[in-house]
Amino acid sequence: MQVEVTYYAMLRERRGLSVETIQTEAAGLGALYDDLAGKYGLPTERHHLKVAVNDQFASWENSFASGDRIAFIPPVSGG
Amino acid sequence: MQVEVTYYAMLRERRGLSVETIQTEAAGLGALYDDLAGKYGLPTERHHLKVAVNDQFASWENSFASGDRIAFIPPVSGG
Amino acid sequence: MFALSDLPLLEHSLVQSLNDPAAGALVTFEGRVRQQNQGRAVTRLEYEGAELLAANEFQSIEAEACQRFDITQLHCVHRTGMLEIGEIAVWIGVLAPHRGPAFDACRYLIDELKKRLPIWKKEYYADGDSGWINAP
Amino acid sequence: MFALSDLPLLEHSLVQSLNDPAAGALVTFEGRVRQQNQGRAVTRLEYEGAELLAANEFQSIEAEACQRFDITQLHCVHRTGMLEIGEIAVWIGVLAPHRGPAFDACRYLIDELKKRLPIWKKEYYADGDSGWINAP
Repeated sequence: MQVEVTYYAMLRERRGLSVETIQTEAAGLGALYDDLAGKYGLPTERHHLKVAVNDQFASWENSFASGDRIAFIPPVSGG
Repeated sequence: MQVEVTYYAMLRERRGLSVETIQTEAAGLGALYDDLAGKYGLPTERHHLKVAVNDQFASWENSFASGDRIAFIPPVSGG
Repeated sequence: MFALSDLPLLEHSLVQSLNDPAAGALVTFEGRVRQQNQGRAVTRLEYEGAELLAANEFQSIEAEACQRFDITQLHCVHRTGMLEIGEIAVWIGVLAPHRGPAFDACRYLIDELKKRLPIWKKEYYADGDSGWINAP
Repeated sequence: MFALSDLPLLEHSLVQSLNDPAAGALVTFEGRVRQQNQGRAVTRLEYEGAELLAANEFQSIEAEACQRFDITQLHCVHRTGMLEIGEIAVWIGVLAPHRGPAFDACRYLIDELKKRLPIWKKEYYADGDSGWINAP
């Protein structure tokens, strides 16, 4: 499957880029993140992070489809 | 004793003027108000009203001195 | 700081009076003239205030607020005279390091102001009637 | 209404977006950049936001606020980009017929916004260090 992955803030800096298109066979959003975290040295603990699919928050257990836009969300600090 | 009396809002309209200088032998602020209320048809119940002497709230039981500026305060409705 | 004003209140000049680099939160309250009150159509309002007495009483309210809440600066102005629908009747701004005390202090100030400041409101109604609010 | 803005926020244009002749109360909250945070001297801030996701999540927060509180209009803008000390980071305005719901809704909005909107703050310190706040 091909998906677009967006990294924000600290994750963006750690990854060294904002957006990339990747090929993946990961079974769900959690597995996808774990793959990328291992590959790029992102934080391995997911419980502080959130994930969004196509601009809506999603659950780590969710699966995803080819063409989805997936974003990884570090702890927020707006306001 | 000579004092200056100020009426506000509804009391001012009822009395027909804002400020007057009067001669009085009233023993206290309550007695002074009661005299004026009888004379000018002001509300006779004082428990909704307040009184101030020289720009500070005072008690109806207080006495006053010659030259004091006394103000009668209807229920407030600012804000 | 407290003042009565015969002239229309402008938010942008009011808010400029509040500046403190240690402040992270500004909460403002603005009371506007509503087109109706208790089911009656209001065309305009008139406010009358006892200026010096109001300033003295506001000082007490301000001292209470500064003692109860961790705030750094506050400003309050109340209109007098004739006001049209939508005009600002009262404006309160509170600066604080953090938002909780700014909200709490602003609310305290407007609640106490309404109970204690010698200011009176006369409503003029669409049917030609008028009256002082809370008049005994 | 919600927006992210790369440009400085100006209170007087923000407040002009809120107009309703039935509204008697306007409560605004403004978050300003403080010169220090948790004891460290801050020289400036950078905010990054996920625009569409933030807009979607704010819609949920707004719907909750409108359901819980009797309010008539609200507006929220959050800055992105580099901000100097004293600049407005976030502005929320709530119009309501009466002041209680205006205060409660404004506070609800800023509390939920801080918890839920995908917006990140990076602080730059006087000692040359910098860091994302809350970064794991």
